[in-house]
Formats: sequence, structure tokens, C-alpha cells
Amino acid sequence: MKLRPVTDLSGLPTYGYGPQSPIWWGTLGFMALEGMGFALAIGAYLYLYHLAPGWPLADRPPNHWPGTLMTAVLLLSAWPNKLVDRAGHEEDLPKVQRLLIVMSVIGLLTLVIRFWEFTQLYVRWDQNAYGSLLWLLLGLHYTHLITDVGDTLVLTALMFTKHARGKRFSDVSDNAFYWYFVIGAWLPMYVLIYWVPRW
Amino acid sequence: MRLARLSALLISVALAGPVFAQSPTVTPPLSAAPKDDGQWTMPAKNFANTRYSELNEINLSNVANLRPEFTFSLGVNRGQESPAVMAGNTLYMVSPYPNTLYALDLTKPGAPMKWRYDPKPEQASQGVACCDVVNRGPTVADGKVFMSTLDGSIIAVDAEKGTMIWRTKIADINMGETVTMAPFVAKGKVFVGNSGGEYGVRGWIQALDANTGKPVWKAFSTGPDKEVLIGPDFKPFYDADKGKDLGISTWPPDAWKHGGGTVWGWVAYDPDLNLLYNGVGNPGPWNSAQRPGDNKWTNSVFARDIDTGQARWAYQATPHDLFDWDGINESILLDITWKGQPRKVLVRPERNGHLYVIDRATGEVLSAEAYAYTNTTTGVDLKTGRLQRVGDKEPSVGKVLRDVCPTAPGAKDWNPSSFSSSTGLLYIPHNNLCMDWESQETNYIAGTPFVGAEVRMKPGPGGHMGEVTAWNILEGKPAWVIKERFPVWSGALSTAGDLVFYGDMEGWFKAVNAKTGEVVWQFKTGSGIIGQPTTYRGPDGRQYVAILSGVGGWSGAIVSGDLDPRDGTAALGFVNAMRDLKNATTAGGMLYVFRLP
Amino acid sequence: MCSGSLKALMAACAMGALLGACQREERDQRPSPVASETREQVALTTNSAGPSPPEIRVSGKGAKYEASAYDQSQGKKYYAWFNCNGCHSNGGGGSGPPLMDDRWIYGGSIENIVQTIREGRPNGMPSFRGKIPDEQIWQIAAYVRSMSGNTSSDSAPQRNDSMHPHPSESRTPPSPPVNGGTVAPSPSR
Amino acid sequence: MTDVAIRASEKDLRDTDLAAEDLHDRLSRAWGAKSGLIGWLSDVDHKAVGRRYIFTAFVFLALAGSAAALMRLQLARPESQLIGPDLYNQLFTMHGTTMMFLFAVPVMQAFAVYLAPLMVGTRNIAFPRLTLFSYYVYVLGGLMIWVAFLMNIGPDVGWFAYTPLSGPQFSPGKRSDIWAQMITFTEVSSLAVAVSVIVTVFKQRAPGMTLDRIPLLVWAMLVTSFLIMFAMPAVMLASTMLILDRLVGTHFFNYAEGGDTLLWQHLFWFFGHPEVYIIFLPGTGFVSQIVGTFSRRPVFGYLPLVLALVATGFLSFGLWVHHMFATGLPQLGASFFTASSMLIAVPSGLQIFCWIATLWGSRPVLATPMLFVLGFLFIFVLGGMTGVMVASVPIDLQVHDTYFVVAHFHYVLIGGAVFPLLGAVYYWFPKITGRLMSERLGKWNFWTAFIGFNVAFFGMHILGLMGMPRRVYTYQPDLGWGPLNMVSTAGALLLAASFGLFFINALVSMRSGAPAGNNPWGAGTLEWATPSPPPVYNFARYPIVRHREPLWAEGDELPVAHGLMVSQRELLITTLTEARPDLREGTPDGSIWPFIAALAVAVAFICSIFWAIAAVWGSALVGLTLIGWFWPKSVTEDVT
Amino acid sequence: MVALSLPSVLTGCERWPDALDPKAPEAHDIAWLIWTFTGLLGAIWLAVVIAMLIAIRGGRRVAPPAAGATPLDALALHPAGERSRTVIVGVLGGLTALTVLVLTGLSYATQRSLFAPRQEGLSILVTGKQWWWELQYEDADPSRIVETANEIHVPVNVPVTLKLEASDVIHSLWVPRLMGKEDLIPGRQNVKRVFVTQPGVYRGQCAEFCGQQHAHMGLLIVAEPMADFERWRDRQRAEAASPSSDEQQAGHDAFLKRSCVMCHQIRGTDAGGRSGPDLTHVGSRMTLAAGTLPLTRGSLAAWIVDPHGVKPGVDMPLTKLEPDELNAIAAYLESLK
Repeated sequence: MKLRPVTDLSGLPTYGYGPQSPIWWGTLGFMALEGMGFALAIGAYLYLYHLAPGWPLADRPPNHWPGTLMTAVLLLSAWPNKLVDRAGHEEDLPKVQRLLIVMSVIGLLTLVIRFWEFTQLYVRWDQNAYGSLLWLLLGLHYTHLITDVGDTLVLTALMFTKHARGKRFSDVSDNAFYWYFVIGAWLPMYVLIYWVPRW
Repeated sequence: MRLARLSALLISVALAGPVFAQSPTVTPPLSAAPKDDGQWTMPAKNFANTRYSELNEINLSNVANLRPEFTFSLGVNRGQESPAVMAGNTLYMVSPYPNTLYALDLTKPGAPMKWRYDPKPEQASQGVACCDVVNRGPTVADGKVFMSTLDGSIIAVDAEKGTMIWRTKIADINMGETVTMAPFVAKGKVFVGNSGGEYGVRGWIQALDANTGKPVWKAFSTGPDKEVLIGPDFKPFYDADKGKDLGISTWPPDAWKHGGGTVWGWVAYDPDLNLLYNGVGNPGPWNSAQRPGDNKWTNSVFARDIDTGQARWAYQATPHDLFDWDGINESILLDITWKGQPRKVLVRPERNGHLYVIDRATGEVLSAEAYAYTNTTTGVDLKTGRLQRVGDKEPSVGKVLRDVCPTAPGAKDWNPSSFSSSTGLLYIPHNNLCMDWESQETNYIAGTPFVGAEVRMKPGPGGHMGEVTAWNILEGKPAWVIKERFPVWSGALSTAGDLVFYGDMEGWFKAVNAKTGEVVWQFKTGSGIIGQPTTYRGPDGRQYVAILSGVGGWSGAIVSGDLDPRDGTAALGFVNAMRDLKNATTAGGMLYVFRLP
Repeated sequence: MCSGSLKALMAACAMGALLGACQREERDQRPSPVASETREQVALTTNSAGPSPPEIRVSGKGAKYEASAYDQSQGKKYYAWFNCNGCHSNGGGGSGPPLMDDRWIYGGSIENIVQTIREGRPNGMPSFRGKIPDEQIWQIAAYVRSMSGNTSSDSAPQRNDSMHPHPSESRTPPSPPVNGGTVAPSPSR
Repeated sequence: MTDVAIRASEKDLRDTDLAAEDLHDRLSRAWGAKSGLIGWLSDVDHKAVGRRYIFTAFVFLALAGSAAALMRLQLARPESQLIGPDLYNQLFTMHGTTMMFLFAVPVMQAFAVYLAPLMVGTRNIAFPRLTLFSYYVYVLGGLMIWVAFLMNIGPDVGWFAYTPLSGPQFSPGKRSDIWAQMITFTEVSSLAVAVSVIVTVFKQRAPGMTLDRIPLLVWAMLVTSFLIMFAMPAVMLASTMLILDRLVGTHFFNYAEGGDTLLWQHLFWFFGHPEVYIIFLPGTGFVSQIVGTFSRRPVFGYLPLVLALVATGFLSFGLWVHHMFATGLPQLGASFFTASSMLIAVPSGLQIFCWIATLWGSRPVLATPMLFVLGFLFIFVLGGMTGVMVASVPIDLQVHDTYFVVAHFHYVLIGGAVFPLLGAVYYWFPKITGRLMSERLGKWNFWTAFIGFNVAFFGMHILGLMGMPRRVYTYQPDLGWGPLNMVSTAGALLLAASFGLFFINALVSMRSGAPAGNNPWGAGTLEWATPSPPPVYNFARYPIVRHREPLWAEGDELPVAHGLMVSQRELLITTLTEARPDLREGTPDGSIWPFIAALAVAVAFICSIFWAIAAVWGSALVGLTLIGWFWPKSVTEDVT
Repeated sequence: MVALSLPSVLTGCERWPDALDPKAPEAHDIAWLIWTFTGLLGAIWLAVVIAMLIAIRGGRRVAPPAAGATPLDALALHPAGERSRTVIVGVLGGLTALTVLVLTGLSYATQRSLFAPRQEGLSILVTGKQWWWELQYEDADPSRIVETANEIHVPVNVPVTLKLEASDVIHSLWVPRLMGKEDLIPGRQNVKRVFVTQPGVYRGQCAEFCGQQHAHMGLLIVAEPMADFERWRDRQRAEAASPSSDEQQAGHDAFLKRSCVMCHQIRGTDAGGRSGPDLTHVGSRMTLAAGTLPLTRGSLAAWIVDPHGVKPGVDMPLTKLEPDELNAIAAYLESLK
């Protein structure tokens, strides 16, 4: 079969941001399926809640302060996250570096808070299904926190090397995109874990 | 809900505290509780079970000086539930298995051992004792000391010489039967029942001739009327207790044969009415799904003709028991004025959490107020006598039912309360526990436990596990409440010195102001206390107070049996609540006797 | 050929992790010879007259049961069916001594436990001779060993679908029997 | 400086002016895999991965089929002593599990990995390393469960693993853990591939391939990938809960402690029913392609077919309860699921009608692929009919969990997926290997499969109505089920022989089949525009699409685009709906890290069965390998 | 359909289970529905296959040459042909929807009648266990409760409520000639109503995979006239018959002495186990080991001596018994009518 060139593509850019970039779509895909996982876990919680004659199946609901702190930190982190996203778009390396360090610190802070949260649930995972659910929900979200914080740390390190150019800025923006998901996924869980049993 | 109830309780405590109209309308019948002679010959002091002494040498003003006069080791580090019983110039007590009977000579300084009698019960009997190898003490009457052994013998011992007069074997450990109760002696007969409600036994109470040990009559708690000794004289007050052979027809076929209904607690006797009152224990197995029906006559109280054993009336406090609420607690005989009418009543703090005031002539329930936190029942319908259950607090096989209050040991277990004639209050040592319960199908295998439930106990509302409640019977509410960290498993003793004595499971022996509940004196003994305090006038004319220290029993099994605190279901679920007890006390077995200097 | 080497690599890896699987998963329901009673000659004490420790002769049958998840799970079932839990609860004890700790009045080896079940013990343990077939006694004994974490954690039973008494046998840290580890003298034990 | 500049310009060389041979050489160098074992393991070419994927899936098919044959032998006679219950239960579990998780879904995804980039006209799949990683994870998961089976740790609780039977109390040992962990393996793999396929279809379509020019098979794969994305998390969550229940004592399914037995079934069937469509929809895609090609006209009703795919995808999430009619759910709810289950017959029916309308009067070429499609119509429609029956609550109560249902879903799955799949193999085999499969053997293959299948499974409908439940390892002689079972076993053996023929045909043809040329069937889609087998870079130049069947529409000359780099791997990224060229983005070279990461994942998953703590250090290990994976090795990776 | 009149060891004349040989209104309704669906859907299937065969008329055996060439056929499609196809496919699609609607309606109507609340008659608690059925005939008067296993006696023409529970894993009760399935789920109670109109013995089986011996978890439903049923129930309520011969007495003693006593109940003796089936009236049952063996003295002995030969994996252990003990126990159990 003969090929008849009709279009020249040599002028196209080699990377893009947001929906232009396949990585963004890939991230979105993973968010969708992880979001589905969260939704189903939340569904499982509500299902067992609905079946149980009393709730929570513990002497008292978990201490909400660590969770509230977590929520506050995550919500506040949306701002630097937005800045780092914008700096990525602007390909402003020093700014990206600074903000990534901020985000790394915030990330590490959330890991610590989450650890504290586990200790304040007042129920063990092997005590009853309620405890199991709490640990599962927190654990599910914890894995996402760890993953994204790990990603942020590696990216931060990367942005201080010679690799800090071109497409890496798009990665910064995708990383910021994922962090929104981590924040967004947490909010319903926060309500579920800390406030539904107090209803 | 819980909070509201609790605060109501607290407020009533605060309000009722200072009000002590000495109530002349509540007194024990003189025939059952004769004037105090300074002795303490039977565990509950008298036929009316008042556990009240008129001695008042030790009183509010001087109790702070109370100090130990002598001690005596029983040589067995298991739960000491025996009282120190005093008759003549001798102090008697029975150790837990191996049930050694000790007699101490009070006439000599330091009360040296006068004699000991070792009944040598079968070793294997320890295997069929559900809740520690306890013994609830001897009874002295007519120059004889009567005692029971774990393996089911009743023994009469010469009170002076310590020699055996007769010994009758009445229980078979191979069928799971043991005897732990103190023999009750009245009208020339010894009354005793079996233990083993957790082993699928069929409960009974027997009368033995006090002189020969020969059986006089035996009344089963389940089965045909003939064997329950229900005859033409039987006139129960409520319709639910009327009918033929209810001991069979309220059970699935043949289930009554292993249906429990043991008689292992307290017996009372009213000489005027010539009636003997005995409570009946829980049905077996605990798993209520295996025994649909009312399960008569478990958890009931019987009034029987003391001579023939024929039942006069019966009342089932907890039909179709769901949570091991034995009905063996003490009946305290009192004469009261109820709604303007003089009534002869018996007062029962039941395990189901209600304090029953029952007309002891007819079996009519006059009132049944909750004296402890309960979320499983809402009271008693006085028209039908029926306990009103909370619908969703019903266990099912294979599913954990959460937050059941009171628990399997009940709002109050066997540990006897005390009625003070001087304050008119009833002092109830009891529990504040809740539990999670799961029924399980269980096999009846003769000689092994027949329980069918997994239990996990925990502190009740407020986080404490024990309470001592001073109860105003006429008003149907508490005068004051003391909270204790651990369940109060010791009996109470009240005296004319306006004092109430009891011990806690950490080992503190306490005297409190009978009117206010204020702790006025306490002494730390060597081990947790689950015994029955007694008081007597010694040969020297002084007032003494005696208590056995030695933790154990069901609640203390974690220490006395050295159970593993990791398993919350151990000791039928009590370990879950008692995990800390191992850090608070160790096993012991020591008599402490106190006197003013 | 390359996928072959890959598979060989993986197989080796899996072999390592799954070692002992055959024993653990064995489900031998028809013991042979049928329900014959083994003779285990084990002492109850480490003390022995003369300089050497007590002579012990065991059939060696115990190893099979201690390695088998199926046998221990059956043992757990029979432990409840035959009312062992009535006295020993879920291992914490009650009227009987605890089984999940390291103190063994009558010896903590599986042979000791088999003998305890079969012959009974004087302070209340009934004899189940003739009432429980030999195979089932071994299964129960293996389960009892698992309660104190003395069988391997991947063959020990997991939690039951019932009330949670404590972390399951498979998660119980091992407490090997302590020599002479009976409780402080107490006539009842 | 100039040296660098020259090298830079060399690096920046575009394909614009290169001659065909030079272009081929340079592209082959840029896109080729490294040599040696490491190179082989590192190869991220979607065709290499796809080939291995397909091959592996067929290995699992053979294994699972052998398990089925053994089961049929056991069932041939009543109270047969051939296989005891212990082994039989492992066998039927392995059969179902392998067929569903290790064959049916992976083989469809494997075809997607191989075909989707070719059919949308791109040079590699999106996220090729992730796809390679997925493949390894899948292989390792499959290996684990089969090695475990050989070591007598095969799961024995059914492919559905209902709690509490699969739970900690009733499944001692590690058998259920192996099953649950295998699920995790395959789901990780499936999900990652699904994302890759979706992004490939979304962002890498050849310029001009607007949404209404996407081949029907690609649509099917896209919808399937979405189904996977939303269905598989359910079973992953469920299997995670199960293994947590078993290993660390959680109580998700412990009704005594507040869990629930049916929670498992809800989660499992929320996945399990879409699963059927995950398997079946690619089958319809195959059918559409084959029908179009062999009837030599565009498939009738492109839009209804696409809408039917999408509708089926949506509806498939509303049916899961029809697996649970006997669990005592509220009746009104149950009848809702009856309605939705039957409703799915409408899009399915529409598809059938469109295909028949396409064939009508076209004098189709009855080559082997076409025969399998006809077999598909015969069998699948019958399976669909019994499907309507089991959707009815009353009928389901009678036939649920009996051999009637066994017959039904084998008609649906073998008819709806395996027959089209075999047709697809015959159809694309020349593209993949460059050689045609034997038509003679193919016809034998078809007829033995068709007859063997119907003999094996038709009688099962009657057995079910006679009262024979599923998953029984034997039955008593006086029940009268013997004769039909014997017949069924005979059919099963014939079917097995037919698969033997298929494998022989494939193996022989791979070496000595007739050379195929670019487009042996005269098909119209892009994958036939490149040589067979396609070169590593797929297309020398990006094709430009102006028609649904570009090869039919464009005649001899294919319009293409140029201007991409030749020294590095570069992909053309286009816009989502219009497929307008948007970016020239780099795509990764081969890498050994996906393999290492997959090994780390396997170590973490397998070890955590035995030591729960391994989940922690295993994850750390996986994390390390991922850092190794993503850390850029060269500057070029940054630029591209 | 295949002729099914196969001999039965139990009744000799009964045909074996068949969903299309209903003996109760529920099964009858379902059978009718199955036939309706089969008829309608079979016709549709046939039509599709015929249409398919017509569509491929004149099919070519080999592909025409000229790979890559524009297929003429593609262009040969006339707009008119396209339009008529659209209409036909559209109409067929509509008809499919209509069929689906009709079938849904039929199904729902039947479902309504199946689950219509009926007056309470007899209530039986059925507990599924690995791998047998425990039965408890409930009664407001507890002393009239009857416990038995694996053989559900019901009166004909009386609504019977089966309360279904499970104590270990999920089971499913299915008696094809009487009713569809209903699962027995641990932690839940399902209710199934059955109304048998014809006396007879109907075989049922566990229909949910429940472990190793799922295949041998059968049961019988014995439907009999009310008077016979009442007689049966009175007999079941009684204590076990006392041994009437030396051999039976020996069997009785051996039963209590050996491991039998650990799991089985014989009311009237000290055997009170509930892990295994209640044997108080085992001799009156038709089958043994949950519908696996016909109950004869020989099969009793065979089952006791080697349960794993019959049901490998069953929880009943191999018990070492002397031969005369075995015979005596079998004789004793057989005598427990």
C-alpha cells in the first residue's frame, strides 16, 4: 500500500498539560477506579451500619480531633497545591522547588497525623466489623497518602537534579492533580468515620 | 437515656442522703430474727437473712480505732466465700476445696485452733465447680456444725470435739453436681440444694434430719409436680404459675431433665407461717434457644411447708431466662406496712436487677423496682407478675448481642445484702456490669459444662463495676450509692452502731456510715475480699468483726485460677472485665478479726 | 525458552514460600490403622532419678498433627463440640486452667496433652478414653498446642465466625511450655 | 559544541524526507527491543506483550480445560471413585477461577493490547511499561495459583468463594488465601491494562479517527475497559476484606461481630455480573469485525451497535442481584432486578439483528472465522434465551445453582466469547504471525467444537431440571442422572479434542502456514495496512483516517502524516473527540524495572499470605522498585 | 424429555425429582412458567437461527481475490435496502423489548403468587449444617416441639412455613418437585412457604456449595394426610423406645459408652449431643447420612464403621468398635422407631 503524506506534524509540542497529556488521563483513570474502591468501601460501611442494631459497635465513637486536624491540613494544603500546579504550568523551577518542599512537609505531616488517628479510634480492627471498617477506610486512604507523598518526595528530589525540565513540569502538575483527589476522597470518609457515629 | 438514668440516681442520692425517718413500719419478724444474743451461728445471721447485729460497741464514733486482733490462715488460696461463724466460744469457718472446717478457740489469746475437720472431698469434684471451688460456710445448731463439701456430702460435726456425727452423700459429681451452699438448719432439719446449673444437672433442694442425716424430703426444681412437691396446697398468686406439671410442659420434650434449676443460694424460714423459702437457679443451658418455654421452675422462689416440702406458692421472677439470672439470691423476711396494710413480705434483690417485695404468705409481688442499671427489662407487670423484656435485647444463636445489662452474674450475685433495723435500709452489695452475649449450640455430655454462650463482660455506665446501694424499701429508691472499681462480691453486714461493713476485691475491708455511705474506716487485707463479714460478742464481752480475705469466686477466678487475661471469654466472660484484677491483688486465704483497742 | 526460565525462577520462589504446604494442607480423613490408640511414654517432670533426664518414647505422630491446618481446625471444632470450652474457655481457662499460656501442670508436649485428654487428670479433668476416638484426641491436642502459639502460625486456626475472644491462634505469639512452670503451689492445681 | 549540535540535529532527525528503507532502519533501531534475556524481559512493544499475553492466556485455557475434562470424567458415572471430593472441589474451583480470571478476561485484554494500537493507528500502547508490568503480575499470579494447586494448596471454595465457607473458620490452611491473593494479582493487572487501553483509545487515535470512525472492536474494548475499571475494584475490595478476615482477624464477613455474610455476595456480584460482559463485549467486537470483513460490507447499524455496547455496559451494573434471588432479599427489589436483567436482552438482540442484517444477502465468505461467528450466533442466542429464563425470579428459584445454570452460562460464555475468540484467532493469526492457519483443520476444529459443545452442554439443561445441583462431586445412582452425564462427558471429550486440533493448527501454521500478506481477508481497518507481522513501530508513518473502513475507502493510497522523530520513540497524541494532532510525546523505551517491580509485587503478595507483616515490608520493596522504574535514566527521557 | 421412571430404593414407585413434575402449587406455577418461557424463547431462537441460515445463503467457500481492494459489495448496498433493513431491525428491536416486557410481566405475576402471604400453618425451623439438616417443629407449647433430622414430614394441603437458618456456612434448600430454592444463611433467617397437595416422598438437596460433602446433603419431604402426620408427630415427640432385646440393650450401653454419646441425642437416655443429628427416632427414618443411604441395619453398620467411606470429610469420626458392639449399636438404632 502506498503512503501519501498529507500532513506535517513536526511543529507539535512534545509535552502538554492537563487533558492534553495522556498521563493526566491515566491519572484520571486511576482516580476513577480508586474512587470506585473508596465508594464501595463507604458503601460497605453504610451497609453494615444499616444492618447493625446499634452503632458504633464500640464504647464510644473515635476521637474526632486527629481527623479534624487532618481535614484542616488537607484543605489548607489545597492552596500550596494550587500554587505548585500553577508554577508547574509556568515552568518556574525555583518556585516549583520551594512549593514542592512545602508540599512534601505537609505530606509528611499528614502521615504523622494519620498515625495518630489510628491510635484514637478506640477500637481495634479485630474487635468487630465496625473496627475492621474503620481501619480499612483509614488504611485505604493511608495508602493513597503514602503513595502520593512518596511520589511528591521523589519528584521534589528530581526537581533538584538535572532532570528538572520539560516534561517534569507536567509531572509536577499531574502530581498536584492527584493530591486534589487525595483531599477529595478524604472528605466523605471524614464525615463517615467521625460524624456518622455521633449522629 | 443512660446518662439521664444515672443522673437521676445521683440526684436521688443527694436528696435522700440526709433524710432518715427511722421507719418503724419495716421490721424483720421476731420469730425469724430473734433478739441478738451476740452470737452469729449461721451465715445470714438468722432465719430472716437480715445480716444485722444489734451490737453497737463499735459505732460511728469509735470505728476509726478499729484494729486487727488476730488473723488465721486457712491454707487454701482460693476464693473465700465462707463467713466466720461464731457459736459458744468458738469461731468456725470452712475453707474452699478441700473444705477443711476450722474451729478457733476464742477464749484464748490469739484464738488458737481448737480442732480441724478434714472431710477429704473427691479431688475430681474441682472439675465440675463452675465458678471457683468455693464454700459458703458452716452453720451451727444444737451443738453440731453442719457443712457441705464440694463433692456433695453434708456433714454434721460435733461442735466441741470436731468429730463427725454423720455424713450423707447427696450429689453425684459424675453428673456435674456439686454443693457449695451453706446448709440451712431449722426445725431439726438441714436444708441443702445442689450446684451445677452450668453442667446440665437437674436442681433440687433436700431436707435431711439434723440428727441422723437421713433424707426427709426432696423437691426437684423441674419435672412433674410429684417430684417438685407440688400438691393440692399449691396456690400460686399468678396465673402463669398455675397449671399441671408446668415443670415439664414449659420445656421442650425431656429438656427439663438437664434443665438446671439448682438451689445453691439462700434459704429463709418463717416460723410463724411454717414456710421455708428457697430461690431456684438458672435453667440450663444458658443458650435460651435450646429451651423454648418458660422453663419452670427455674429462677423462681418457692414457699414450702418446712415439714413436708410441699409447695405453698411459687413465683417465677425470670421466666425463660436469657442471661443466667439465677433466682438464688437471699430472701429477707420483713414485716411492713404497705399502702396502709400490714404485710408479711420477703424482699429479694434479684439478679435481673429488680428488688422484689413479695407477700410471703401469698406470693403476690407488691413492687419490683430496678436497683441497678438495666437495659434489658422495663420492670414487672404487677398484674401478671411477668417480667417485661426489652424487645431487641434477645440473644440469638451465632450473633453477638451487645451491651446487655445486667450481666450473667446479675445485677447482684449470691453475696448477701443486709437489712438494718436501725436505719430501715437494705444494704445491697452489687455489680455494675454490662456484657456482650452470643448464644451457641451446645451438647449435653454428662459431667461436662452445659452452657452454650460466649460472654464478654465490661463495666457498666460510669465505668465502675461495683456498687453498694442503700435501698429504701418503702420508697423504692436508693438512699445512697457507693461506687467501687471492681464488682462488690462480698456480703454486707450492718450493725446497730450505724455501720455497714463490706470488702472490696482489692482487699480493703471497709466500714461506712449506714446513713450516708461515707467511708469511716478501712483496712487493707492481704487479698481481695469476697467473703461475708460477721460480728459477734466475744467471750470477753467485746464486739468483734470478722472477715475472710482471699479473692476468687466467679469474679475473682482470674486471680484464684490464674486465668489468662488475654481471653476475654474466660471464666464465662468475667475475665474481660477483670483483666486488671491481677495487678490489684493476689490469691489468699486469711481470716481477719477486728476489735476496738 | 525464556518464559521457561522465568517460570522456573518463579516456581523456585513459590516453592520456598509454600514449603511444608503438603503437610499443612493434607486432609487425611481415614486414619490407618483405624483409630488405634498410640502409646506415648512421656514423663510429667524433667526430674529423674539418676543423672539422666526421664526417658521418653513417643510415636512421633504429633508432628503430623501439629503441622496440619486441617487437623487443627477439626480439633478446634471438636474442642467446642466436646465442651472443652466449658472449662477452658477459648484458652483463657475458667474452672479449668488456661491453655494459651506457657504453664503446663501435666506437661505441654502434644503427647502430654493427648494423655491428659485420654486419661484425665486428678484435679477435675475428666477422662475421655473411649469417648473420643484417638484421631480426634490428637486433633484436639494439636489445637490445644496452637492456642499457645506452639504450632506454626500458618497452620494454626484462624478466627471463628463468632464472638471475638482474643486474636486467633494463628496470631498468638508462641509461648513454649516452661519447664516446671506450674503456678505457685496451690492444692487445687 | 558543533559536535553536540550535529548530534542534536541527528537526534532531532524527522521522518519527513527519509526514504522508506532508511526510515524502516531508523525506526527499527529506535523502537526495537534490546537483545538478550534482559532485553526480552524488558520489551515494551505492545505486540510482544500482546503475543505473550495471548499465549499465556491460552496456556491457562488448556490447564482449566484439563481440569474440566477431569471433572467430566469423575461425573460420567454415579458414585465414581475416580476423584475424591477434596480434589474435585479444588478442580472445579481452579476451572472456574482460571477460566474467569486467568483466561477469559486476560485473553480479551491481551487482544486489546495487541490490536487496539494497531486498529487506532498508533505505534505503541499508552503506558507500555505499565502494560508490561501488568502482564508479569498476571503471569506471576497465575503461576502462583497453579503451583499452589500442584502442591495441594489449590483453593477449594469455588470461583465465587462465598463466605463463610471461604472464610477463616471453614477454610483452614492457605487455600482461600491463595485464591484471594490471586484475585488481587489479576485485578491489579486488569485494571492497569484497562487504563492503558482507555488512554490509548482516547488520546492516541490516528488523526481523523473521530469517535464515529472508531472500529467496533475498539469500541467494545473501550467499553470493556470501563467496565473493568468500575467493576473490578469491587472484587478487589472483597478479596482484600476476605484475606484480612483470614489473616489479621477482621470481621467484615463475621455476622456474629457485626459483619455480614451477604456483604461478600453483594461485592462479588457487583463485580461478577459486569465480569460476564467484560468477557462477552470483546466477543461482540470480534464478531462485528469478522462479519463486516466476510460479508464484505460495512457492518449494518454502526450507531445502534455502539449504543448497544454502551447500554450493555451501563445495564450490567444493575443486574448483580439476580445471582442472589435465593438469598431471601426483599421481593420488590428482586423483581426490579428481573426487569433490568431481561432488559439487557434488548441491546443484545439489537446486535444480533444488526449482524444478521449485515450478512443478509451478502453471500458471505464462509471461512473458518466466519464459521465460528455463525456458531456463536447459534449457541449464544440459545444461551441468551436461557439467560432470560434465569432472570425470572420464579424460574431462577428452580434452576439456580443447578446444571441448568451451568449449561446456560457455558452457552453464553463459550458461545458468546470463546467461539468469537477462536474466530478472532483464525482471523488475526495471519496478522500476528504472518501466516494463515489451515482452513481444513479449521473446519474440523469448528465442527468438532460445535458438536462437542452442544453434546456436552445441552443435556445439562435437562439435568438441572431433573434436580442435579452444581458443584457436586458425585451423585447417587438411583437419581437417574447417569445417562445424561455420560453423554455430556463424551461431548466434553470431543470438545477437548477440538481444542487439541486448534492448538495443533496454531502451532503447525505458525511454522508452515501459507504466508498471509498485509491483508489476506480484504478487511477495511487499519491493522491490515501494515505488513504481517507488523514491524516494531507498527506504522512507518501515521495514517490519516477519513472513513470508518479506511482501507476500503482509500483504495491503494493511504494518506499519512510525517514530521515525527526517528531516533527516539515518539507517539502522536490527538484530541479526545476529533482526533486532531495535539502533541508529539515520547514513549518509554524497554525497561527491566516492570519485571523487577512485578517480582517485588509477587514477593509482597505471596509472602503476606504467610506473614501478614510482609504486606508492610513488601510494599516498601515495591516502592523501591517503582522509584527505580520512574527515575529518569537519561536526559532524553526528559525531553521526549 | 428423558424417561425418568427409575427405581427408587425408598418408595419403589415414585419418580425422581424433576422441576417439571410438580407436586405443589409453587412448583406447578414455576413449571408452567418454564414451559411458557421455553416455548416462546425456543421459537425466537429458532427464528434467529433460520434467519441466520437464510442470511448466509450463497455463502462463498473461499475469499475472493484482491486483498486490499475496495469490496464491491460494500458499495453495492442500495439506500433502499439500507432503509428497509433499518425498519426491519428497528421493528425487531421493538418486538424484543415487547417480548421482554411480556415475559417480565408473566414472571412478576408468578412471583407475586409465590410470595403471596399465606396463613400460618405448621412452622418448622430448618437449620443447615455441614452436611445435614436439623429440623425443629415449632409449637407454642414447648413440650410439643419435635426435633429430628433430614426428613421433613408435612401434612398435605396445609400451608407449612419453613424457617431457614444455618449454623456454619450457607446452604440452600431445594425440593424440585415442590419448590424453588431458598438459601440458609448464617446470621439470618429466611422463610419459605410450602404447600404440598399430593402425598408422597419428595427428594430435596442442598443447592449451595457448602464444602466437601455438598454432594451428599440430601433430604426427604414426606407429605402425608393430616391424620398420618399427627400420628407421626406424636410418635416423634415421645422418648426413645427402651431396648427390647439383649442385643438392643447392649447397643444402648455401647452407644452411651462410646463416642456416639458425645454428639448425638437420644431423648430418654443420657445422650444429649446436638452436634450430630438427633437419633431418638432414627429407626423411623427412610434414609441415613442426609439422604445418602437407605436406612437398613446393614447400612447403619456400614455408616458407623466407616463414615468416611460413604462421605469423605464428614465430621463423624471413625470409631473403633468391636464387631458385636457395632452390630448391637446398629440393632439398637434400628429399633428406635
